[in-house]
Amino acid sequence: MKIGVVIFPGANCDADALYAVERIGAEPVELWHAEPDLKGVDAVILPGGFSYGDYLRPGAIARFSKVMRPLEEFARGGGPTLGVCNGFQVLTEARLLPGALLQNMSLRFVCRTVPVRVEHPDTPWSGACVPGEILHLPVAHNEGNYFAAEETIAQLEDEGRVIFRYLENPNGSRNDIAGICNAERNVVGMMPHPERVSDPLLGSEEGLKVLRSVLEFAGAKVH
Amino acid sequence: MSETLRRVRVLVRPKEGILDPQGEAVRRALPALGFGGVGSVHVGRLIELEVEDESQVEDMCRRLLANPTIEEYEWEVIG
Amino acid sequence: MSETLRRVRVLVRPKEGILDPQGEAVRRALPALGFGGVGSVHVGRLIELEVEDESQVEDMCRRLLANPTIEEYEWEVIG
Amino acid sequence: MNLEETYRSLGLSDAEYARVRELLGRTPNFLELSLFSVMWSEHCGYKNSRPLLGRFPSEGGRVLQGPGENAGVVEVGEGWALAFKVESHNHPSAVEPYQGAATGVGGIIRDILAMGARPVAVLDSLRFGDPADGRVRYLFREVVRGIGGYGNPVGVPTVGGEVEFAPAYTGNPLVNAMCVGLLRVEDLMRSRAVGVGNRVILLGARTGRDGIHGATFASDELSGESEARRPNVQVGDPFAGKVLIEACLELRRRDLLVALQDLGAAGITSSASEMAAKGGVGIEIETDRVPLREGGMEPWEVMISESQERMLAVVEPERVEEVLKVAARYGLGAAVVGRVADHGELRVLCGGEVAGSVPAEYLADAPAYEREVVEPEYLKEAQRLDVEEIPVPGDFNAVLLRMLSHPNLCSRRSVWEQYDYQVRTNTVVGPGADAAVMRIKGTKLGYAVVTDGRGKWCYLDPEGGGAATVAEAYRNLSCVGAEPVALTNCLNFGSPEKPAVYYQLARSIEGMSRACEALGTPVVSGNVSLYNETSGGAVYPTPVVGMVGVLEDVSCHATPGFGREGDVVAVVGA
Ligand SMILES: Nc1ncnc2c1ncn2[C@@H]1O[C@H](COP(=O)(O)OP(=O)(O)O)[C@@H](O)[C@H]1O
Repeated sequence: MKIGVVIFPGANCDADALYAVERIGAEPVELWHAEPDLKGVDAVILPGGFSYGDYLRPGAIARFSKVMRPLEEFARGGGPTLGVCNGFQVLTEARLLPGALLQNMSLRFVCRTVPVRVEHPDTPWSGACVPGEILHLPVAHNEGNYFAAEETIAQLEDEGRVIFRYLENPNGSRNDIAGICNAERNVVGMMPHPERVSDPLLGSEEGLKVLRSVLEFAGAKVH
Repeated sequence: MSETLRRVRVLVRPKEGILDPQGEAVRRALPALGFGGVGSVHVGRLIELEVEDESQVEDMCRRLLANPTIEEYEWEVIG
Repeated sequence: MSETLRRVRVLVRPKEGILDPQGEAVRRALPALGFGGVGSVHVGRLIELEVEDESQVEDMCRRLLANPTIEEYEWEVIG
Repeated sequence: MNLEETYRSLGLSDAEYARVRELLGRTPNFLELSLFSVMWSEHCGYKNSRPLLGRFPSEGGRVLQGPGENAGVVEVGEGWALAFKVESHNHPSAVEPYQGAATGVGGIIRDILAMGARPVAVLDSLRFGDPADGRVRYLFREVVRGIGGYGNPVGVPTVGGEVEFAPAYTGNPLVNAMCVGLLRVEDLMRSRAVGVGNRVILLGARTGRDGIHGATFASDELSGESEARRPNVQVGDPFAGKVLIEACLELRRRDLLVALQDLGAAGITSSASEMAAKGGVGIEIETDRVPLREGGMEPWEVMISESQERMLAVVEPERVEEVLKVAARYGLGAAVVGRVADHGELRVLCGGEVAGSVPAEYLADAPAYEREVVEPEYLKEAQRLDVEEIPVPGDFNAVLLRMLSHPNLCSRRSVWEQYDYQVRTNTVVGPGADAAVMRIKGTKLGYAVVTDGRGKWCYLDPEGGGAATVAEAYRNLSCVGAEPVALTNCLNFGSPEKPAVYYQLARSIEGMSRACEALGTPVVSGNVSLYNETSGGAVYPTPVVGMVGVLEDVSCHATPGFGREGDVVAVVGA
């Protein structure tokens, strides 16, 4: 299975995402932001970082990158797409996911490992988990405070689209939302970094479950 | 070319009812500095730019400078 | 109390000559969005607040709302 | 303004000006005088510390590059090496704490990049006054925000550091940042310009009037009065910094560079003259080819601007095209601004005319001042204290509680949670332990890194404190299971013109050197920050040591804290 990782000029978790993709036995493919070509990948990850310095608003400038045109087509066509941290911010700016990520309530950057509950395993990015399973995943962001209009939040809850929920909310997000999916359930955005929890030497590899899900989803052989 | 440039000022602010942690922080900090009698405080963005064609500004605001989910904007030509 | 509150708008921007990475990033992004003919772009902050005593505003700007080392500000009563 | 006032306002002494004239055999013009003034400043020229720094042992089996380059480099094994250095940004942080700290991190990262290494870890060593003081709390908060504000976006984890409070640092905080870079031994770059006819390329941000001491220059030769009020503060652009890192690493990987140097204090002047002096060649800079951020900049301003996020590269003419192409792919500014020449001079050209020209080696060779080392009175007083006279506390529990809540002993979590200490997934042990432990992907190897400083101890006993600082760093590395290898240091002191401070400096260096010799950890790089004073006097003499150790098998490391119930607790040592 080929998994593409989009590289924006200010991405800084791209190497980690590529590394994690390798760890699950998939083939990592670098997708340069300036090339409108997904190179035939089966799934796409928008990694964390500060795509354009996060100037103006995180993800605001990145969403207009050349790579985003084919990516939007891919996502709207049902292609498994995961946005992590800045990638989540880009997906909301691109309207592939509803809502927005505001500055943390503390007004501070926060880097911390927090318990996160998997609410719904019926997406390409959570299928390897059992409902209610608790993963310990790090967050590292300044704007992770998920916000959407009341109706939107209600709709997300009703339709089971809150995929990951904080047990200890690090940023003030509505309903402790850590990650959501689109109506078609193929596009997932999450603030915690599963790719960072990908090696027992660094403490745990719980995060790989999130990424392995896409292998199961694709029916590929799981390593 | 520069003769034809117009200066435009764009004000972007959190939409009504949207959480504004920065504004809230400023509001809370003021009394400690001895400033009493302050009501609401909102913090937004100021963008000043020079453009050749001011008919593009509306579009710039909608597509890039503001995020309509959380922000509202206004703009004017200032020079 | 709220009858006596005045609305004040404060504009804070990078001082002239001070690097403005945000403005620069926006300036460089615009052509890719199909917006040509853009000159300089500067990004600053907009603060809107309600105060009882507008004689305090100057002091608020200097001490809290702007960073006088690298930013300049202006303010006006808007309501 | 006459010439005499000019050189004085530029910070040159009468004797230094006389020396310039003697070296040149003529009267320098304003531009040339500017070049000397910035290169012969304490910051660039190490006038007061150079004679003392020679005392540091700098050789050892693993040392690939000792002092004299942008950073020291040691070998780890399996073809891997680490470049590291610590640098101060004390004065900028006192004026504008967020940007001062941010640009400090940016600056040290580029020093590491100049060695051809990928920056992989940052540590911050911070000192502030009493946190009961509102201004101190502001400085503290903003400095921490600034370090994260640069380090986080640029994608280099901040994995360690220290924070200490003492009234001696009120008004003059110490903000030291250390960076570690990882490289293949064969990729080691140096800053020596060679090859007459090679091109000089300026990479990165456009040049503005940042860091030009406009206020002192209010004279007729200089453009306009408005400049006089221009803020002398630099703003960091971590996004540009990130792009610069990736582009330079690619240029290095593709072997397109002859030499590389970051632009720090004194900007192009410092980088170009050092590159030329090291290579025994000349460099010509055409100031009208330098991409500018502001109109109307004079050649001297272009030459000494300290705009951030820039690097200078020497490139063979036939590679220029490719270098520019790589830069363009990253959206990075790049311009050919000059060439390597055989005349040994730093020559500034503007509009095809020579605006100034001086031998590069003179610029790089600031006069050095050696002073007498005399023991100050305060020491005798301080050391007279009889420990026996200190009353024994009645309630040790109360003492313990007070200690635990003391700003110098309480948890630093609220600081390091603002730093991304995990990005790049190599952090095995992050902040909060005795030292940070990092892995080298694809190998079993790891390394550990720590910073330590003991200002108060050095104040009370400069030599003992200097030795204790080195020993503490050494112990911290041992505690995580690393073999300490080498160190970098930043010497934060007051004015060396004061005999007491000069004594502190000399004796601290002596103490550090003796510890280094005893422990077998050479000094491979460092930085000196003098004149850390306010009206209240000098800061504590605070040498900060950043030490690096190696783990042959990174999975065998130790962490603090009691692991399991039933484990044996033992005390080791004297
Ligand atoms: N305290 C010190 N100990 C050892 N070497 C030092 C010390 N301070 C400075 N040096 C060395 O002197 C040289 C010049 O330092 P510096 O001016 O800080 O470097 P840069 O030109 O990169 O800013 C460097 O090679 C540095 O390693």
